[in-house]
Amino acid sequence: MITTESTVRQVTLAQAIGEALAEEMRRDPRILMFGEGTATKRPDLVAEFGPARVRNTPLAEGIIAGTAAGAAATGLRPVADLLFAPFLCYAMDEIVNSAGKLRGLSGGQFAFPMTILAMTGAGWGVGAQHNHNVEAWFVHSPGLKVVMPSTAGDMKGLLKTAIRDDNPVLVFTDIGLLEQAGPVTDAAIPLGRAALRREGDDVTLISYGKTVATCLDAAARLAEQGMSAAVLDLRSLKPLDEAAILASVRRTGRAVIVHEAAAPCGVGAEVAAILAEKAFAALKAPVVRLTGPDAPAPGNFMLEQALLPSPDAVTAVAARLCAGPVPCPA
Amino acid sequence: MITTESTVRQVTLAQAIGEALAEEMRRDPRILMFGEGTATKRPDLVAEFGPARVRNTPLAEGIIAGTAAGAAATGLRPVADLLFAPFLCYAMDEIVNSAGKLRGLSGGQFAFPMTILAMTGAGWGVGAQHNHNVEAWFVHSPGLKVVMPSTAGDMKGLLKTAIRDDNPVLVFTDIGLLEQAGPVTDAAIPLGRAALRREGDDVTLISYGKTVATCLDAAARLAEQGMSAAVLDLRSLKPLDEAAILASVRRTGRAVIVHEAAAPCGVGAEVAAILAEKAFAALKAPVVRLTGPDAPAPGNFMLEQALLPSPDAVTAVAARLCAGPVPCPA
Amino acid sequence: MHLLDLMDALRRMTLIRAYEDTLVTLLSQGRAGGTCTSVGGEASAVGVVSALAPEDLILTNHRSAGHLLARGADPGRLLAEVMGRRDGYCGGFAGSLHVSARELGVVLTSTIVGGELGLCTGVALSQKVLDKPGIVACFFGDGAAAEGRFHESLNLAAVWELPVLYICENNEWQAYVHRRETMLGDGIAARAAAYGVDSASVDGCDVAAVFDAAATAADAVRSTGRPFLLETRGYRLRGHLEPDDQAYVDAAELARWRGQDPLDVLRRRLEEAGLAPAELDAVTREAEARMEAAVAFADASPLPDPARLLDTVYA
Amino acid sequence: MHLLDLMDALRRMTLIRAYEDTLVTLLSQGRAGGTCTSVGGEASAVGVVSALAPEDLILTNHRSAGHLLARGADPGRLLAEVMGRRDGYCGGFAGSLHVSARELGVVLTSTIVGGELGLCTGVALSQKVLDKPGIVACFFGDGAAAEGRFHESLNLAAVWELPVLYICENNEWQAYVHRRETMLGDGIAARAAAYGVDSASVDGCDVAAVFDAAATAADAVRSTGRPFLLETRGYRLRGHLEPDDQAYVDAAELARWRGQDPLDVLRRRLEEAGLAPAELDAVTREAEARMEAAVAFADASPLPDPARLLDTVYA
Ligand SMILES: Cc1ncc(C[n+]2csc(CCOP(=O)(O)OP(=O)(O)O)c2C)c(N)n1
Ligand SMILES: Cc1ncc(C[n+]2csc(CCOP(=O)(O)OP(=O)(O)O)c2C)c(N)n1
Ligand SMILES: [Mg+2]
Ligand SMILES: [Mg+2]
Repeated sequence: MITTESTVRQVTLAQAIGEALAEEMRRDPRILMFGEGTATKRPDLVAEFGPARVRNTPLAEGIIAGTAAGAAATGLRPVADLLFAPFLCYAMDEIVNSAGKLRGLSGGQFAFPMTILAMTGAGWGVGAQHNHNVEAWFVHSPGLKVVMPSTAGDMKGLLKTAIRDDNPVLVFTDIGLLEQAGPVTDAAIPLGRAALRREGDDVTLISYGKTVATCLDAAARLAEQGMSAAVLDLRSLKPLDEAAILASVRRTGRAVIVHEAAAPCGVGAEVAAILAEKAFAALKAPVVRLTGPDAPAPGNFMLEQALLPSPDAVTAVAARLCAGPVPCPA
Repeated sequence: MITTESTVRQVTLAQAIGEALAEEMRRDPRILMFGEGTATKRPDLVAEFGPARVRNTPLAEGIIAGTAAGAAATGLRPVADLLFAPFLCYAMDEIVNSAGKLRGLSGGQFAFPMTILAMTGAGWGVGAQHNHNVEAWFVHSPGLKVVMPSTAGDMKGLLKTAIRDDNPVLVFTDIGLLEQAGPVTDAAIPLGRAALRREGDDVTLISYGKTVATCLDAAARLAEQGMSAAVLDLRSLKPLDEAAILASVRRTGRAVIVHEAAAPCGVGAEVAAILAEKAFAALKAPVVRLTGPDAPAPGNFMLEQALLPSPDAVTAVAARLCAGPVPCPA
Repeated sequence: MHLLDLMDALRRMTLIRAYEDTLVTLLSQGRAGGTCTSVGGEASAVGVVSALAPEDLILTNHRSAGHLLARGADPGRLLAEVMGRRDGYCGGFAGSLHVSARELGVVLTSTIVGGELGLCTGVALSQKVLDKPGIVACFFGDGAAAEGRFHESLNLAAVWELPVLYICENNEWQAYVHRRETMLGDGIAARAAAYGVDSASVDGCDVAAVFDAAATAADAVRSTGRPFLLETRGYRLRGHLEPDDQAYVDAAELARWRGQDPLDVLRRRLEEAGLAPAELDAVTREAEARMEAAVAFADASPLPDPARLLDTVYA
Repeated sequence: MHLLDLMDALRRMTLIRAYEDTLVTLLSQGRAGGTCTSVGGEASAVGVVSALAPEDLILTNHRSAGHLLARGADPGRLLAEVMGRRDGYCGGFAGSLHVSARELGVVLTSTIVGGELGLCTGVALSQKVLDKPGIVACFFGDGAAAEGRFHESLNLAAVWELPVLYICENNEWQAYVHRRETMLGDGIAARAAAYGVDSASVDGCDVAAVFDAAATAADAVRSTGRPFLLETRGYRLRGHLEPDDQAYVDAAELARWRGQDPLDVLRRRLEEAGLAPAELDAVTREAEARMEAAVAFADASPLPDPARLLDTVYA
């Protein structure tokens, strides 16, 4: 199918990944992709680009990431699929100590244009060795970029940009969103820009991944109760769109931060810290985080779901913040 | 030498580690210790406890941590020395996916009483593959505990407690403090309690590791300028002493958080987020973080040192916060 | 060395097959989550586990149901665990991919491929240092053998003389990748020599052969205190993770291995030995009946309070 | 295949030794940081690197000065890097443990033991996919061979047919642990067979032997496009990280290997071949003079602006 920049179609987030990969590989012959089962699961890419550019690997995440880093340093633009976020644990050295640090340490001699894909989060109910949101680790590590889109369109556009970026970018796919459909185009979406999903004046709900929908749901309920909630989808966790965060919260004076990852040292902590420093004068109420528990995810769908931040909880917290100004300290 | 609980002696932080290990191994025959060069570097422990309990390992951090986890689950209380924090990258799976999660996933059938030692931070000038503060990663991971002492006494007391704890505890040694001497006793120090190093009324400087000294230095300068700064040493990063943080900041109304780790999603972000939620009404000024750069550490002592938070910078920021109240938002 | 009771083996293998078939049905009805079945691996599971002593400990991987049932796990409690119920072995929090059962000596089901290899050395170290009698059996796949932890684990076990019986269940598949795509050479056992570890390879479709090889290997570990690598050669007869249409599997290869279905191999042998088909069919019916009761048990077990998990994270 | 010019080899090896001696002196004067010297490894470095072509690429480990100098690195710029000066190969940010030099085809000095093994496959993949002529030489130690990445790297290189010449510089030490404490068996080369990779082992104190073995190995990689593992057997003649009194080293073993000092071995050979001692001494003086100039160069180079690092982190 021939598509143009302006064509808008509905595809699932899973399909959006495939489209982004195919379009970018078509554009740039230096892009290649590999992972455990990549060739098996993407026969269309193998057919179009050949087995040299779409590869199955042995079962060894460390060498997959390392091979991506080495290839990136020397002329290729690899995309490595590491499947599930917890498996990144086997590849931390290559991602953090090599890909993230060696550009700086080499005085800029080498760049690492590589993309790492990993699914993350609840939605599958198979437990904590598949479901663990660790995106904050990479936000905390130098030289890396991190995105986690909440829509098919963002996934496609951000993945395309990630592949074009000359730095290592981790692209997290919220597994709970894989089958969600949405409009996509062929345009790349810049990293580092949040998306304001809903305008609002009383409180800003800040989120990313599947909890963006939780916030939109909460915002609708708040509207019914007469409160106007903005919903900001961070999308890009590193770089983080500080300007968009500050603009909305300076307007509303209140913020609720929602994500599935555990609270301590998570992305929500970073957002709250930014607000406490740079939106302090505008804050009318405490900044509250609502997150997944600081516990391993249970291996059962119902138990897993029961522990996620709910629209009810977000609504209640936001309503409480809006209920009245906290007395200003002397 | 025979010591009693009440004996107070001056030893270096490095010696404090050795004392804690020896005293605990003497107390409990289930404790054993291993790592790359552990037996070579601790001949006194080998002499006292024998080669079965003090071991050199092959050069393979993953299996060292995994062996610790497996042994911990089945009756031993291992202490694994993984040398430098960046090397933890090779052991993330065993620490995070196994030791941290399997107690919860097993419904409490197995516990993981193990201690992991790693040096971290600036002070040696050998670059980012030895010097990288990643303690926040483990704060962000379930089932783990994390300490990072700033004195010889705390190192000894907290390491003893870590070894006695029935959970995996990561004990980070700030390499810049290894040769600092201080008083030690034989008493264990509970995890989860911060130490107020200096009382103060106008601003709280919150820190851990070597930047505690930076804060004490700043506090002295602030005192000269007529400002009273409290200095809180977190010591235990998980569990974090929320009560102590809140108590001091509710009193002073101002906080500057200082650490060597990068800012994004660091421990400072967590502290700021806690303050923005739970001390909001007491805050008189923005919460400011002063941290090491979000960049790989350069492999040269002078360059490395130049990038650390300085007493000057902490003093300046704290003075600015104390200078005047930020106007209260409508 | 005790002898394998082939009828008992058939009972266990049939129960495993019935268990996995039941799980697949429950899955298709939306009553259980995705799972990696051990279909095709029954002879390896029962052969090896039957050669272990009660005091031996087990670590295994995502395809662990066979090992657990061979070890005597109650299918009702196992199913309850997979369905997230309070009466499961882990109180319902582990699901199918992380089941451990202290009372059975099953320390770990690791879903991180290689996790079992990373922890087994420590379990064996406990046995050795605390002078406990049992050896440690560590089950892993041909795919896991490509992870660095395989290398680190065998090397450490060799150097520290740890009593680990490594069992590589080579079923020719690693999720959606054929083993041939991931290594040169024809098996994992040959890699043991590099570490100074003895090894053997056995037909993983023949439970008697597996039992003999495992008993010999376990004896070696017991008497020398040193590790041993046993490779059982079989085939993954169902897909990787249910549901899986196996469209990527070479049909001829699959058909060839279906002809070696471990249950059929054993049935044929028992028939040749003179057992009546009716006697063998009774085994199947018995297994089906046990599974029916197991489903009823699991269904009746309540979901745990999700919040209870939070109290269990720390000791 | 070209022949090794032994006088040229002596020059390079002597320069390496003089460089390391200089660094140790600077360290003792507080003018340079701690470093892992390549003393004892000069024949391995010069023998292997001399067998490489200019278009070949190199990845190495914390003991990389020998490889860099053998490759023609300017000792002044190398010293400047170690001393954190602006004219160093990496602008002063790498220090001694992470030097890379694009202009020399040195992609990486990894201080993470095993990092070079993790990245070399990717570099070789670039060479292969982009149809570039050079092969990839990856230097690592006997200690690194215990890391899982060794296993993963050799296996992937074998399966994907990547042109990597693996050089394991077995110097019997892994920081403060003797190799014998970390593995059974007597060397790393024997482990290659498990991956279907050819290997050879050579006396690492004899530069001519190393060169011949490396040239043969490099030819094999070039002609087959497949990996090869060459093990050079030598000894770490100085401590792990300066300063190090080597109190933990068996004195007799060290003395035995000192008798095999690669520089002495080569000098003896050249003397036997008729070269006058004066000619050989001139080489030493020449190296010392180069190092004097190098120190002056590095000393004169300014520290970089620390803040410039922040601009370099991202491309
Ligand atoms: C570290 C890690 N990487 C990848 C996966 C995804 N995965 C689960 S099972 C599997 C295949 C395992 O193959 P093998 O070890 O041969 O076991 P088998 O499934 O064939 O029994 C893969 C790739 C995982 N669970 N863990
Ligand atoms: C992943 C990792 N673990 C540990 C270290 C600390 N360390 C640096 S060099 C070294 C010994 C390396 O031994 P080997 O690979 O034989 O190289 P050699 O130093 O003998 O040349 C160790 C343990 C490290 N730098 N990286
Ligand atoms: Mg398999
Ligand atoms: Mg060595």
